[in-house]
Amino acid sequence: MSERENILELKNVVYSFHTYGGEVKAVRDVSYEVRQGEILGIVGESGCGKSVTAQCILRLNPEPPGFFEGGEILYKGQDVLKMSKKEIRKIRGREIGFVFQDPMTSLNPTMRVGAQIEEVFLGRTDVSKKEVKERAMDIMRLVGISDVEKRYKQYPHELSGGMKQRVMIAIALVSRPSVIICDEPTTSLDVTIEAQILDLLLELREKLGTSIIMITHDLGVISRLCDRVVVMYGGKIVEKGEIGEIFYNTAHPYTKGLMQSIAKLDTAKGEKLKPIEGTPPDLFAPPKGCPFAARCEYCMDVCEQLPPEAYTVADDHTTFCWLQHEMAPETDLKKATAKKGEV
Amino acid sequence: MAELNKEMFTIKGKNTERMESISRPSLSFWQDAWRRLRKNRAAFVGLCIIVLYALLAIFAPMLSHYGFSTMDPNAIHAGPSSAHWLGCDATGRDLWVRTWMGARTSLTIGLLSAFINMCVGAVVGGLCGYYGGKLDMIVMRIVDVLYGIPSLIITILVMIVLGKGITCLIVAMCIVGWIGTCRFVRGEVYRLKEQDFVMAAKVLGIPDIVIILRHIIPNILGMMVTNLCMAIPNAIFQEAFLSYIGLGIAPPNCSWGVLAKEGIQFLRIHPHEIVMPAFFICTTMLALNLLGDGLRDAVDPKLRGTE
Amino acid sequence: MFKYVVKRVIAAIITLWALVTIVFFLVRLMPGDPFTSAKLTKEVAANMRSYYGFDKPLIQQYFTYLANLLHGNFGYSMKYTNKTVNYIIGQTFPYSADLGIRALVMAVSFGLVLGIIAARNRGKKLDFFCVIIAIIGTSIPDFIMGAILQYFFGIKWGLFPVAKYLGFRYTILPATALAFYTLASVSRIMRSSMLEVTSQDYIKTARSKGLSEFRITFKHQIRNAIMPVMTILGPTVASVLTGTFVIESIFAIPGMGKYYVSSVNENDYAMILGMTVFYGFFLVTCNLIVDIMYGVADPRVRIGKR
Amino acid sequence: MENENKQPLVQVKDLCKYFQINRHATLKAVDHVSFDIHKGETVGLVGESGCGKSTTGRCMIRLYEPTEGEVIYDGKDITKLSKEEQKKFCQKVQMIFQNPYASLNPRMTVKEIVGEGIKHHGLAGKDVDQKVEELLETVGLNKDHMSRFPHEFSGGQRQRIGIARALSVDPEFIICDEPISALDVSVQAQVINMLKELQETRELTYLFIAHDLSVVKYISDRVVVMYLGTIVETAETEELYSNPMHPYTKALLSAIPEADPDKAKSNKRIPIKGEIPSPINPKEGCRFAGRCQYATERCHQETPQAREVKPGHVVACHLMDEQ
Amino acid sequence: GTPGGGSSDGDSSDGKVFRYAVNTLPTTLDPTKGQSIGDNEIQHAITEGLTRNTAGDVKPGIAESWDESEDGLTYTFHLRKDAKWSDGEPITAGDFEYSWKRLVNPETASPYAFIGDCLKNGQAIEQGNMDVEELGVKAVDDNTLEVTLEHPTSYFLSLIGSSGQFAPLRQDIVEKYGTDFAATSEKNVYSGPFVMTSSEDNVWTFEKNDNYWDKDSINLDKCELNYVENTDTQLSMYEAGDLDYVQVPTAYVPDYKDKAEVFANGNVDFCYINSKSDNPVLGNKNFRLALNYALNRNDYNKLANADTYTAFNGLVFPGLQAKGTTYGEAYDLNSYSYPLDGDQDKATEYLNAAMQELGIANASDITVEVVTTDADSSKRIVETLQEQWQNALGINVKIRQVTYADIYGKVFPEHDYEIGYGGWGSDYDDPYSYLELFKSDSSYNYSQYENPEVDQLLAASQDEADTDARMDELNKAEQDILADGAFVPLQTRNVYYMLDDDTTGINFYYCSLNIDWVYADVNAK
Ligand SMILES: Nc1ncnc2c1ncn2[C@@H]1O[C@H](COP(=O)(O)OP(=O)(O)OP(=O)(O)O)[C@@H](O)[C@H]1O
Ligand SMILES: Nc1ncnc2c1ncn2[C@@H]1O[C@H](COP(=O)(O)OP(=O)(O)OP(=O)(O)O)[C@@H](O)[C@H]1O
Ligand SMILES: [Mg+2]
Ligand SMILES: [Mg+2]
Repeated sequence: MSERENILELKNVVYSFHTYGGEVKAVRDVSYEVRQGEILGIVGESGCGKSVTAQCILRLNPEPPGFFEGGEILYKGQDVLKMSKKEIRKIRGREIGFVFQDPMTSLNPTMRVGAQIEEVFLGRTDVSKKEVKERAMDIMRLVGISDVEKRYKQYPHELSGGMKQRVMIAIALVSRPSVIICDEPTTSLDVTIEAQILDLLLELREKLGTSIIMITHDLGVISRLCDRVVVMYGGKIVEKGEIGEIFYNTAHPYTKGLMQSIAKLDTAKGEKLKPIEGTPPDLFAPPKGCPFAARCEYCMDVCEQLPPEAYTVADDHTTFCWLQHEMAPETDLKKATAKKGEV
Repeated sequence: MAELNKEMFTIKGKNTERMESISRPSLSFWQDAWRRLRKNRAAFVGLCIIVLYALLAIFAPMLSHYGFSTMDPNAIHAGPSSAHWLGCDATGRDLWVRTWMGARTSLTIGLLSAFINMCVGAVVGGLCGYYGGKLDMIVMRIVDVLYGIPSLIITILVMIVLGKGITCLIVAMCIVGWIGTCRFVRGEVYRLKEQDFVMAAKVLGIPDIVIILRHIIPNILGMMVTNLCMAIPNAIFQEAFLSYIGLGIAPPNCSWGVLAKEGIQFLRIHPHEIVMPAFFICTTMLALNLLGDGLRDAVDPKLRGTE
Repeated sequence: MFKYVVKRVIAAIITLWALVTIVFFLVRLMPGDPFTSAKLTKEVAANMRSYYGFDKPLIQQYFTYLANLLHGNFGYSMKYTNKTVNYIIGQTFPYSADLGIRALVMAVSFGLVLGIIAARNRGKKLDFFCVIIAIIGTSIPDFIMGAILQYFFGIKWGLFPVAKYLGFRYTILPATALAFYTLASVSRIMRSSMLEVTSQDYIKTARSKGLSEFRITFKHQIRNAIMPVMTILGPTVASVLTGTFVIESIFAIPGMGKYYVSSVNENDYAMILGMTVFYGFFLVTCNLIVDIMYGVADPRVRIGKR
Repeated sequence: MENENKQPLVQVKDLCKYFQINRHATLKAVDHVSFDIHKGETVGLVGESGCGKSTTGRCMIRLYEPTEGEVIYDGKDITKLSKEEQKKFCQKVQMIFQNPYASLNPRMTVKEIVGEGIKHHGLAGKDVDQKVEELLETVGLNKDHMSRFPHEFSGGQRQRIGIARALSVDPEFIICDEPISALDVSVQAQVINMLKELQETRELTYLFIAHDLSVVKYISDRVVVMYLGTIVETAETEELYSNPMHPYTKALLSAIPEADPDKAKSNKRIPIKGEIPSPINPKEGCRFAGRCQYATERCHQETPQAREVKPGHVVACHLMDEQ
Repeated sequence: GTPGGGSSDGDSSDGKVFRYAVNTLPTTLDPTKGQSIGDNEIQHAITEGLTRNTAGDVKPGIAESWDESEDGLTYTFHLRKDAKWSDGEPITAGDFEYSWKRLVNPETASPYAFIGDCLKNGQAIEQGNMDVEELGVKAVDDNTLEVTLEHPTSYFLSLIGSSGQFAPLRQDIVEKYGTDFAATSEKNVYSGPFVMTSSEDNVWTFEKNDNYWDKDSINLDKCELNYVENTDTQLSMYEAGDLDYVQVPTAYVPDYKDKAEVFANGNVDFCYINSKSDNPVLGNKNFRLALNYALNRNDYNKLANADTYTAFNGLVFPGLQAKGTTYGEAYDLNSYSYPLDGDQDKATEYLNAAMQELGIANASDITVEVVTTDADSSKRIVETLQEQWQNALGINVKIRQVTYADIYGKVFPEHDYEIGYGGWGSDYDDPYSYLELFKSDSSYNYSQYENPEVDQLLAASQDEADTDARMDELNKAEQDILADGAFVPLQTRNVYYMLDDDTTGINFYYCSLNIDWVYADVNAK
């Protein structure tokens, strides 16, 4: 797997917002990479900085109040943060597509669906008007919209939620980008529709070879879709790696908690769920050490004082947890293979 | 970096205390709004201006030895001087005193009529929005008709009953003035009554009137205060217009509208007589508008989330 | 849509009828009499009253009035004795309308531009500047604004004619004076509406498509932001077109405002009623048109009401 | 089962709730729905968005007047209660809402929110504060939180406050309208555990509305599956999950994303074509016919009646007849 | 009319044009129904009576000559044969008979019908007690008109020369247009030196009437009357060269005194005192005198009127003609009236006397209310009165403002007031017009003043044929009224105006009209 080249790489990204109440450190030192043709899942609790990180890639966060404090975002080797506005515009839509969470509000209510898809080609001279329309219609068919001729002229409010999300995906896909970022694309949809959309994404990856970043907090979605997973908590990455590793060789207490807390179909009636007690940290005053320390059942003094180091647990499996430290006591999470590693 | 040692690596388990704790200090809605308002410099300046004017309106006339209606045949159209700080008007009355007497009238009219409008509008709008149906329809039709009646007729009719004066103006302005608030409140109530917390109260069997008073009104109060702030300038304006066409307050009392109307006649030869009332009207409007804008930001629920 | 319009029209007619009835009886409560002059003797006043049918029972007068109204006849003015109210409205309204439309066009176009500029530059100096202009615009009473414009631009600098309404050059000052307040409020509403729209998800979508800021503003923001402006337009149009008394007086424009105010002061019953009905009709129509326009601009409404 | 002999606590009989959109359009949010709930059990109500779950719940608690049919609580039709009984009913039956952000009045402190019902029903005399404190402790919060405002809490904490409010009047029946779907995964378990615990200690009866089928399976004794205003299938949980009969239920169950990569990727999904149709002026026939891969001519024309296929397993599908 | 695209400035193309402005709209152009000075000013130009009164100088108009009977009760007018209407028809005696009968006919409901009271049976017809045919006017033939009067009326010839109500009317035209008669400029025919060519858009234009018998005396080709409500705007327009004549707004007079000229327009302002009001102090003569003596009319005039009016302590406008000179010259007002500077001592004396009579201990227990319209100028005036009376007498003065329609429609006629600010301007050159206000049975006796002596003097003056003796009787009546303190005289009004240097021949008059531009001339530039 790792032979595939990295198409997108985030290195030590730090991003904050100025607000009335002070500075929100939304993203603190996040690094991950997306490889050609893979589906990367990002999970984490609400407010842990998943969306902000993803939007950093296309610099979609409102600035001000948002601002970069550091890091690099390399797209095909080029640093997005050093690009001019014009250069970034060329990447947006064309190289990297974005699908937002809420299809109800993410489409312009006063523009026809077709026009909104066509817009992606705006200002491009290499495709003719006719071609644009053809490609727009093709992509609509591809994402499973029937009656394309009719839908093309409709307004968003005339479509159902699933349909709208398909249009959103069509917009993201229409100019064949190498990466699409899906920010919780199915959260507001029904189970049956969700399943349809997920199948669609898988199919698209097959057909087009697009890399997909899938942001969600539903582990079910991750399981079904992803090749690799990044787990975030409190503005930081706590664990990342190949999906099997994360699920079956969990090395971080948060990831473990997360998986234990959900009710699965095979959870027995009498069996108690094991929730992660407590609430996520306040990003106005992020904890010094591990953000999860306060809720962690394995919490140690060091966790509260120092941010954990990265440990490579296995090939393509990194975790940020003091439990992997050689001095740490033996626990079910401590992996013999863990090596202190660079990010 | 501190040295790592073995002690630091003993598992002590969940910190049950910190887990559910909230680090930020507790702030009620109004405390929070006030904090935000204070941070908004323009709005704060606006607030200061209003307070300053209100204080001057109360105390300035008391501290001057000129009466507000004392005429001086030797000071007709006198320009600003150390004796008369803002000069004198066509009958030699001291404009400093008159300006602040006028401020009393204008601010009273503005505040009271805006306040009454707010209350009436809130009650009617609240009932319409909450109960909807026939009541709503009838009230909305009445509102349509009220809108059509020329305000001058209303003012004159009220004048007959109450005689000229502040009361008359306030009442006249309130007869149709509540409509705006009514519409606004109605819309808000309509929106709020579908909210889950209202449902929850209903489920608990709380009576409607308590729901309106405890659950709905407090939630639109912030917007209403903002509206109030924006409505005061309107009332002051309307008073000025009515004064302009001679339906203002009874002489020899004055208001900023009256002063402006008297002053504008001398625009070319004694500009000081218009500059001052115009300045005070404008700055008051400015201050109230800034304050209103600031308040809107301060109470806007949408902005709360971003903090 | 058609049905909707018909329904609205019927509601409007009922509203107008209620308006006429209320105003008809209200004006009779006003003190004094339409026939007043220092020199009017009692006998003459009595003659005039019977001439205008005021000696008949009030209710009979009311039905007579309604009957005339159905024929579009507002009757004779009691002050300008040999002119009909219809004639006076026909003579004066075009001026008020002309002035009003100019002012409105000016107010809306500049207001929108100002609002857009301010919103695009939120928090910067330009924004502050636009906001201040807007607030000043809403802070100066029109009689002061009119007089000042007239004094400086007309008299002192001689750039524009002082008064009257004889050609384009004449319209500039009064239209500006009249436009200012509306301009300011339009720009303020537009600004906040633009800001509201800016935080909407679909703007982020547009941005993610790689569109230029220019296109985002024009294609995505403005059309959505303009709705709240349109809601205030209905009443504003009516009030701008008919409520121009002060400006008309200052600039000697032969419009309707003067008659509107003086008819009330002089108890010219026929005129008050006529003007009120006309005004009411106007208000209702403007609101209707705005509603329909709203539908055109926002497809959600268009479909919903069909 | 033991429940069968007893008189059910709540009986929903032929309940309909139509919303008149305009003169020509009627939205049939709930259309002839019948089911029973026995004392002490948890009934899960699942279905896709807009299928009328909340509306059913709201009719059962008198937030909506039913268009047709009746809801019988403890032997009495709830629409025909006297004033006194009404107050009693308000105390006996409570609701927990979906959106923890919208269901707490932002201008009231936690103490006021939780204490309101207690005061109204006069349940604690003067010791309202103490009772509130107890309730908060029950839901895992402490008295420091009493004077705080909802916006200072996280979603999970808010939902627990909502539960405390519902519990404040000592109810016996609680309608949980998607109490966890707006919550974070890790927090959902807190709420579910709490609901289960409370049921045991307080002998509560639940109607648990949700669309997360795994959770419903975990918490419910019986499950009612709704589709577009109608009930398509009702059965004991185990029975339903192991032996779904209605094509819709089957598809629905297969669509559940399992949080286990190996299973999730190997599972075969039964695809459902298309989207949920609109409940406005629904056509005659089976509501699911348009999306059903087994649909026959008959399905399009005739509305299927609910039939007890097995004891306690009721299905409304024409396919059942043919078997 | 649609706005825009105008042409008005052109002095050159239109010949001699005179442009001026008024700030009240003419109410009607039907001469019979005219009721304001503005109406009459227009009628003066577009109609021609039997005589033409130019600033008090009465010359033959349509009547070439006339005979007056011994007793002063019958006039026989001989109409000129070349008098024509603007449409070329001859003007006949019948036109006058028709017009005058229309004036007094109750069915016409002319607001100015009372001006026909001087004609025999005029008042009775107006009150509906007699048939119109009984009116003392008769066309003997086309060119002879015989007029019978109720009383000897010395000012009759002057009156019919300056009041549009006495202009001839064409029955066929009036009946043709019915209620629309004179509604627009085309729905009318003109007997005067000018015809009206347009009345649209608040501009009234008049052009020389080619059929006018004396058209050679007329210099102007055109006159343009603008309605400009705002007097400041009028001034601005004058200064911008858009007007040839402007009245200086009162506020600006002090600063324009050097540039402006002045004339007195015959208006006398005063306060009515309702002697029979509910407030007993006003029934007390001493109190009324106290009010009068307390007022420093010179100071008052400075404060209230910026010194632009003339402080006045009488009732009859002093500019009226009397005894071969003016009324003001003939009788020395200051010898029998209150001093213009007031007299504080006397005022206190009268007040004390009044309080003694009324049994009031403190002046501050007395409150009087002054009613006025909501006009700006009136407001300043009553504010000043309030200030002065409160300071000088220590009484309380309240102000009540009502609408114009209210004050003359209800407050004054129904005597619903205590003190009321008002004024009077005469339609004819005779003191009786002013003094009638205090005649006990007069319709205008708003103050409910009753003095048999005054009544008797006024009645006697009506039948007195000797004009000088009559004048003395009238003056005696004025003295009596003043001695009773029946009202509070305040001022006579002046009009300050500016006239373009090139314009000449404008006349001003103090009865029934102010500006008379019929003989105006404009020098070519
Ligand atoms: N425009 C903004 N201004 C201020 N703070 C912001 C802004 N956008 C995001 N934040 C803050 O950044 C933090 C991370 O937000 P983000 O949207 O990335 O969370 P998330 O992981 O996507 O959560 P969710 O699952 O709810 O979408 C949050 O605490 C949020 O309050
Ligand atoms: N007050 C109302 N007026 C009109 N239509 C309504 C009203 N309440 C609900 N509906 C409609 O009734 C249908 C059923 O709504 P309901 O809220 O019961 O669905 P639900 O199953 O709870 O969906 P969700 O899972 O989204 O909560 C929907 O189509 C909804 O639009
Ligand atoms: Mg997010
Ligand atoms: Mg629901």
